[in-house]
Amino acid sequence: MAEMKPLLAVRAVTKHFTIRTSPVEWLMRVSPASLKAVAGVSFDVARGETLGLIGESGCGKSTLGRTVLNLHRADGGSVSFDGKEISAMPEAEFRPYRRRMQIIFQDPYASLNPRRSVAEIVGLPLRLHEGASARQAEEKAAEFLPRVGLSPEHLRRYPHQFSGGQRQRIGIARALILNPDFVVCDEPVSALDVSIQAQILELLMHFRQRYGLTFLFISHDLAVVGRIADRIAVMYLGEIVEIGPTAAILESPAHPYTRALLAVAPRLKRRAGTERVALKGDLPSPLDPPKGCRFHTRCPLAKPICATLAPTVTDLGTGHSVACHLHGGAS
Amino acid sequence: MTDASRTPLLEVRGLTTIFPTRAGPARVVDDVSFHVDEGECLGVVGESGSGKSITFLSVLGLVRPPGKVSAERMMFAGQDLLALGERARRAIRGRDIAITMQDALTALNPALTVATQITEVMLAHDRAGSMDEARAAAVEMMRLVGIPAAAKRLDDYPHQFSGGMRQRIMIATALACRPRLLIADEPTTALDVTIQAQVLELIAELRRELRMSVVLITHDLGVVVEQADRIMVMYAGQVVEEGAAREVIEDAAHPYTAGLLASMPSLDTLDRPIHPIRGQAPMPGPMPPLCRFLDRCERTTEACRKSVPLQPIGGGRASRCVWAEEVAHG
Amino acid sequence: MSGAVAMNAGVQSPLALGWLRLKQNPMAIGAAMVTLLIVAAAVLAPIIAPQDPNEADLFRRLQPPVWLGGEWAFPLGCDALGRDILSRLIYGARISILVGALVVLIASVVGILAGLAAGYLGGWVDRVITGLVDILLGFPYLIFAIGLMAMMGAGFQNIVLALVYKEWVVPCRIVRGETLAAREQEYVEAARALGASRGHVMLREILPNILSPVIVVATVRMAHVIILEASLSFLGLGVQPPTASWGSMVSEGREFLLDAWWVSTFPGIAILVLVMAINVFSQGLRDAFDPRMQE
Amino acid sequence: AAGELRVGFSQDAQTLDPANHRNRETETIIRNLCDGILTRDPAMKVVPDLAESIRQIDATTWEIKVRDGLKSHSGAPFTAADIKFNLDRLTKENAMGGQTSPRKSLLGPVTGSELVDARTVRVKLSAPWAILPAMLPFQEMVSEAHAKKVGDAALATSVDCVGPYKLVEWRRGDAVIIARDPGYYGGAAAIPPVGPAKPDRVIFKIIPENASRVAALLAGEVDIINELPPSAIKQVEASDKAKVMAVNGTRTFFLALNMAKKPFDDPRVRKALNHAVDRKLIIDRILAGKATALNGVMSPDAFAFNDKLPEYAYDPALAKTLLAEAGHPNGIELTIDTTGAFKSTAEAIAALLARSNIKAKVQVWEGAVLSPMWATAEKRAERDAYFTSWGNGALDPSDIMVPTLRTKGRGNFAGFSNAKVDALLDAAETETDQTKRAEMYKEAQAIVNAEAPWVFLWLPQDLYGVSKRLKGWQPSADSRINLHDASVD
Amino acid sequence: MRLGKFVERFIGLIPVLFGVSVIVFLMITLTPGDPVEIMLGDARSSPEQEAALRRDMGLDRPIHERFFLFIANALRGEFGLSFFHRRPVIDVIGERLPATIELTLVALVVALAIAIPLGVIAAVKRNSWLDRVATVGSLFGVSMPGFWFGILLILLFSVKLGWFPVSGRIGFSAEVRSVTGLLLIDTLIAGRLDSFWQALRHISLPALTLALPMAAVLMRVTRSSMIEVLRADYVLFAEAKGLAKARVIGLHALKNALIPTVTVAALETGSLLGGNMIVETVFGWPGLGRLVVEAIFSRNYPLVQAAVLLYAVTYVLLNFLADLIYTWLNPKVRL
Ligand SMILES: Nc1ncnc2c1ncn2[C@@H]1O[C@H](COP(=O)(O)OP(=O)(O)OP(=O)(O)O)[C@@H](O)[C@H]1O
Ligand SMILES: Nc1ncnc2c1ncn2[C@@H]1O[C@H](COP(=O)(O)OP(=O)(O)OP(=O)(O)O)[C@@H](O)[C@H]1O
Ligand SMILES: [Mg+2]
Ligand SMILES: [Mg+2]
Repeated sequence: MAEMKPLLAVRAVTKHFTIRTSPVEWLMRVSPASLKAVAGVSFDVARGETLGLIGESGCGKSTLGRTVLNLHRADGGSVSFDGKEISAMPEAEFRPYRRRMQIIFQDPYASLNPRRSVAEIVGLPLRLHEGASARQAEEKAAEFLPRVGLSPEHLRRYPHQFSGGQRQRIGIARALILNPDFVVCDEPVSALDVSIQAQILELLMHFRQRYGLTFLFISHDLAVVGRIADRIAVMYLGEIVEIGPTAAILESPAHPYTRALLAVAPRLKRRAGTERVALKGDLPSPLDPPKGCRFHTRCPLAKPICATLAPTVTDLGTGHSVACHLHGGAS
Repeated sequence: MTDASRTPLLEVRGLTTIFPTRAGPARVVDDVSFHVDEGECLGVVGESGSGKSITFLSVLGLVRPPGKVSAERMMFAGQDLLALGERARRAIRGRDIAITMQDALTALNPALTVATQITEVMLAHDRAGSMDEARAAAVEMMRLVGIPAAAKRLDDYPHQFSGGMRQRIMIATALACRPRLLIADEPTTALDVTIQAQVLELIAELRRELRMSVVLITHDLGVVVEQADRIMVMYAGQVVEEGAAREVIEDAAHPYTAGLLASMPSLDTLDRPIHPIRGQAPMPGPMPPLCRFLDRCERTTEACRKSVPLQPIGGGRASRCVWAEEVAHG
Repeated sequence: MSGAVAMNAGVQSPLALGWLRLKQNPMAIGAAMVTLLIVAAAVLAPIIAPQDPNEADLFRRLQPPVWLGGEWAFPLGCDALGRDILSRLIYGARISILVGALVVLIASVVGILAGLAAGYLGGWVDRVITGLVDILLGFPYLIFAIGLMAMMGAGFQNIVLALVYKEWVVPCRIVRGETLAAREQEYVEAARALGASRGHVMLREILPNILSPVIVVATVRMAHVIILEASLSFLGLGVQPPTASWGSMVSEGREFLLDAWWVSTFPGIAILVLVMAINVFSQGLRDAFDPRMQE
Repeated sequence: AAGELRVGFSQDAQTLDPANHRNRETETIIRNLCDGILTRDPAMKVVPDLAESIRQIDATTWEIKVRDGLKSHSGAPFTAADIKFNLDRLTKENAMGGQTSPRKSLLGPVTGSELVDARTVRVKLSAPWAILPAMLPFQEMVSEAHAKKVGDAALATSVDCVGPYKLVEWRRGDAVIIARDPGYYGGAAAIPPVGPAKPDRVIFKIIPENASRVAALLAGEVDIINELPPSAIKQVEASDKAKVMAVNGTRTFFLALNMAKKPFDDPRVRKALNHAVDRKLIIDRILAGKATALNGVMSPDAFAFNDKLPEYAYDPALAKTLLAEAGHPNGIELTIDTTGAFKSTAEAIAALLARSNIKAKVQVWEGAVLSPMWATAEKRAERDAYFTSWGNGALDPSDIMVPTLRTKGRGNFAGFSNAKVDALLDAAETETDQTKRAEMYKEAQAIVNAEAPWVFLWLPQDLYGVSKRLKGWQPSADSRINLHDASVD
Repeated sequence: MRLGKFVERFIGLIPVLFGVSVIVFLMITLTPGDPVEIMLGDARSSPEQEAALRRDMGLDRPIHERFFLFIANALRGEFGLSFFHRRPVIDVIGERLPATIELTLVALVVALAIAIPLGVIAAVKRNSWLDRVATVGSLFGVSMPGFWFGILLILLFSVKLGWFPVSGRIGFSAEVRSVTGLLLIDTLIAGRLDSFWQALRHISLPALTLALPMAAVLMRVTRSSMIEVLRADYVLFAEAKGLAKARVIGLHALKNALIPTVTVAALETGSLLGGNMIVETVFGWPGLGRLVVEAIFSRNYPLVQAAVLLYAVTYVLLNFLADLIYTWLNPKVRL
């Protein structure tokens, strides 16, 4: 990627969810439990680049994506978009940015309002940001639909009349109709059948190419991310443990977690020597993350130091960095 | 791989399951025939709604009205399932043929302890004489599927376990009577990659250990290829292709299978561009007597505009395509 | 995409689909017809009522229905003051229906707004509203209504108010619950991501989705409110005389149940029929619009 | 049980302490437990009960001679001291554990009593009060020793006094169960037979709902029911188990007209209204004939009833003429205020008024709202007419005319104020010569009749449903249910 | 944790009860009408006597003072004297409460005993004639005005057939020592089967009148939640285990399906407690509902205030009880 000012710069962003305390606990002054869904994440996304974000369920991917879009307010750190710090902007001031930053959701069933027709769903951004009338919005939507592989005759239909793949196309149309600069794709294909998944991936890649879109592409499927991303960030329990160019991550993963992910990914042709090694155990609770390196409880290569000291980020060159005691010294 | 001359453990011919829909009766499972041999693992692949689950629920006699099941032949270990009464079929369920459901989160009863849910199978099928015996066996089973501190967790409720653990508990329940056939319906779909691998590993191990036959239902070809001996591909209620796992993957004989393979992003083929199958599977409902893959297929000709039977193409393989040979070698 | 052709053809909103399903339910349609018939009778009361409902003539006191030796001019007989029961029933329908409809309508509007605000805005708004709801729920309904009626005095307007003061809690609770659930839906998040205002999200995105359970419950509650009004009238807290209300007719007539059963039996049956029709209709609505919805 | 008598009764007792309530039904129940100093015979004549005799010593002193050998339920002797205790408790401020008896006002100017000897007690008054003997039957006497032992609060539920029955159990809201006191002296000598009560047990079973009370009678569950609704008469009479018994009541029904408001300030309008109501028809049709039409305030049974009052005959034509004379040729409009219980009767009146060009609307109120609303001239300024009644348990004009017709009386809803009537009432209050008193009251009644502050209506009979098995029981005009001699076979 | 939640519930109760107190106080003081007028009835009385009565009742104090006094006393569990009974309100209510509790409990049991089996059968045999009959029956149940239905029952079963007594709680030959105040239990404790039988006969009709609409509602709830649950994967899985039908329906399905039934039952029981004054009136049942209505009409403020507070406490406790039952039915539903 060219060295230029990044479109999106995320610096040490944290997002906590406080678990509501009961009145009794409040009386007894128990401080509310806090769930660190995102714990100090930093990365850049250059204009036109696609950053893949991968990790297990519950590791904080969606939260990160939403925090970047100010759908959650960051509790710490900062997010800058196009050179402007946006994470602290009041909603009114931020509103113009909304048309430039969009999101595509995972669940094609939940992300479309079942009571609104396609015309209303796809036309909503126009009405909100361009002050279009219902008619104008519908006309524009009709123009746009063919680009996502739907036809204008679908305008008057309702989401329940579409298949999952088609719904996802509607969601994409809604996100892209205002021609945004940056789109968070939160597992846009995870819920789809393989044959449809490929259609949607192709569509997204087409748009990226045609309009020079910048994506933050979230997925739990390495194969999908590997296919679409320029760079990949691997997330574990709210932290980014490894980030680097796609090829580097897939060819020479540095973090044991990345390696494990690669090892367990189903493959049609298993390469000799890559015996499947399943990771032990489940993802620990984010309410009470392990001390030291958060991965040490499941790490096959854990050393005593991993249990006590959090590793710092080591730059492995060519934009590849990792947070692991196996690489470089701990500070 | 099993000996072809032996009688199969489960043999089904002409299985058809019909649900009434608004549009008319839908043949959700349409004239499906297959067999599972002793000790074999049959992989069943197909996209969502293709009828994979219903096929095997039909075999178990668990399709609820208004669904209607019919078959020409349904033999299990020498017994004619079609001739059995409800009681006798219930006796087979859970004891000889067990199933793990698609979604462990919803398949375990949230209101009952794990102990109850595992022991009741054994008690119902007289595999345990007393509650104590059943509990001891349940602990054993839980240990077998890899649940730490099994004895202590016996009286916990499902929600106290993580997703992967619940999947294991469901497997433990299914295996409680040491069935001869385990139908594993998408055992990994609801799970995270790292957990997925653990569960697949577990099933493979148990299969070896208990010497049972397994039907592994999935929509992920990658999962099947590593586990299954044979693969059966379903599309829109029909079997479209069947054959030894390796061969099907390497040499698909049906355009749908080929399309699936081509559209699958795989870590091995990152350099190859993906080729999605266009369009989407037909909705359930009455279907014209045409090849069901017709409007998604790239090879469509006039010859496809009729109903196509599943034809053997040699080597124990079969395909429901007029162009089977060409597809396989083209 | 050809796939869509295979899907349900025709352009149908969920609402239209619901109507379609409703139209195929003969029970519900029958019930709707009965309800409409009663409403029509109420509306057209001055035209169709055979007699002046308030014209008393003590010489006709407790005159029996026509088939028990009464006369055709008073087909269902007369009450204790010699007034025509049929005419009073027809006029009385106005009260039952108006009270039922008005109470439920006002309560629904108030309840929906409060429920949306509580569910979507959360925080102190939620705390205040749920607090109020909890407090009102702590009151037994009838006692609350009786207390209010005692406070405000009898009369149509006051009945409506007395019932509304507690009735809004019902839709409010439902709407709040549904809003809490809808708030987590991705389509709400999508609207926010597009920069929609809170008002837009609440009224345009969430409201349409929670409306059908509210409507279903509203019909059930309407049946309930009609019985409540009748109960208040039964206790002597109803509308002012000579206006007839079904509940007060039952109440006045119960004294004569032993020798002039018709005085209170016909209004009793009228309540039963109307309430049943509304209940059947609401069940049809539920089946049509919200199959998963439970009472 | 043998000799068990059951009364289906419309209200539960509020308390069993005779000095601590103001409720007629409560008194009815207590009256079977405890005797009073005086009582009334079936002809409503006041006769001595616990007293042997009573006489007036001077204008403000009465002397009561108490019977000899009285024993309470518990066997304690009952003497003049007990009477004094009761009289003081009733009339002295804060005499009941810091509270004043709510019955104090029923004893008017009585200030207390003094003991003369064990059988004699004197009642002291602050002013002459002719109707003391008529008011004394309202007060039942409790045993002093018992009251002192259990304390004022406990008297509400625990009874020891001289009376035909003793308390067995009070199931609150459900029933009062009482049993014969074999040691009972036998009751008023003037009311034969004298002796202990006949039934072993009596149960007052509380059934507030009219229809249910009638049903209970017809089902044979109870032997007597009070407040039989007139509408049920036919039913009861048709039954082979029960019959109807009636007695002239003491409650006068009337339609008070707000004389301070136009057009009711005009006597012609008030007279027109009187002529416009067909009392006979309503009595006949709605009250099943069980009422007496009135032309004045007083019951025909009461002391000083004026039977010469001119009648306001039903005459719509005359009514219209009178209205026209008063300047209302097109009739008038008015609203009749009443409570739920009287709703349909009020509606019937309204319907009748219509025939004389009087458009009447009925407005139903709660009792608790209505009487305060009509209590003062300011509050009722906008009201027209009030359909109500006033009880006269004492059957003495003083008890009804003073509150309802004297200027500023508590029940003077019409706002009637006539100097002559006031003077007559005041004079009669202290007049000791009963003949003179009667004359004064009769004159007052005539004035009231002529002034027509009310539409005079009727005096309903009290109706009872009674099992045919019941013997030896008569209803009495003061609404008491005296079960002393009653029995069932 | 459980205990913590328990305590929490009770602390949460305080603002609700305070709110209820404020509202009931305001309601009743703003209500026109004068208890003194009612007390005095038809009689002459001097203004001094009225003033004395007013003072005795505490009605001469300014409103805010009365309010704080009421709250302060309520906190100490004192609710003053009932104006008309001239006894402590607590006593008066206490005497009536057992009758209402007994009636409510019996009605609840009857309702559940009708509703659950019918609801389950209707759900299992969906669209059968049995389902239809149950559905129509339940419609009747919810649509029937209770006051009218009660009178009809009396006419039929008491007057015409003479099977059940018209009113009251028990016959009067039986004198039963009050232990719990619930006659059905007290008679059993006393070993008096005849009295028990009497009490049972007395409670039958009112309980039925009260129970029927509730049974109708509960049946519908049970039916629909059962239908939903029968579709659940875990029921299918239970069948796949080869369990007996009775176990699948009676344990696997029912235990989950009862949750909404319990919720509605708690709500309905709350409204039964408060709403049964009509049934109590019709059947001469000496309960609290009737007392409270009379108290409202006679402006017996202390009694109304205390009774409404009692209802509120009961309501909250019932819901708490329902929560406890949930955790037993389905431990996933967290308290
Ligand atoms: N609104 C919220 N309140 C409290 N906790 C939350 C909230 N949203 C998310 N979390 C918690 O934050 C953590 C991260 O959630 P997030 O949805 O970002 O994970 P994810 O990586 O996107 O998972 P998935 O793959 O399942 O979508 C989880 O433990 C989740 O339970
Ligand atoms: N009760 C039913 N009534 C009508 N149609 C049904 C019913 N159950 C299943 N179907 C239909 O049968 C078809 C096959 O369903 P099945 O569950 O077997 O699919 P599947 O291949 O297992 O899909 P998935 O991968 O989503 O589990 C689907 O189209 C479904 O809509
Ligand atoms: Mg996510
Ligand atoms: Mg399936």
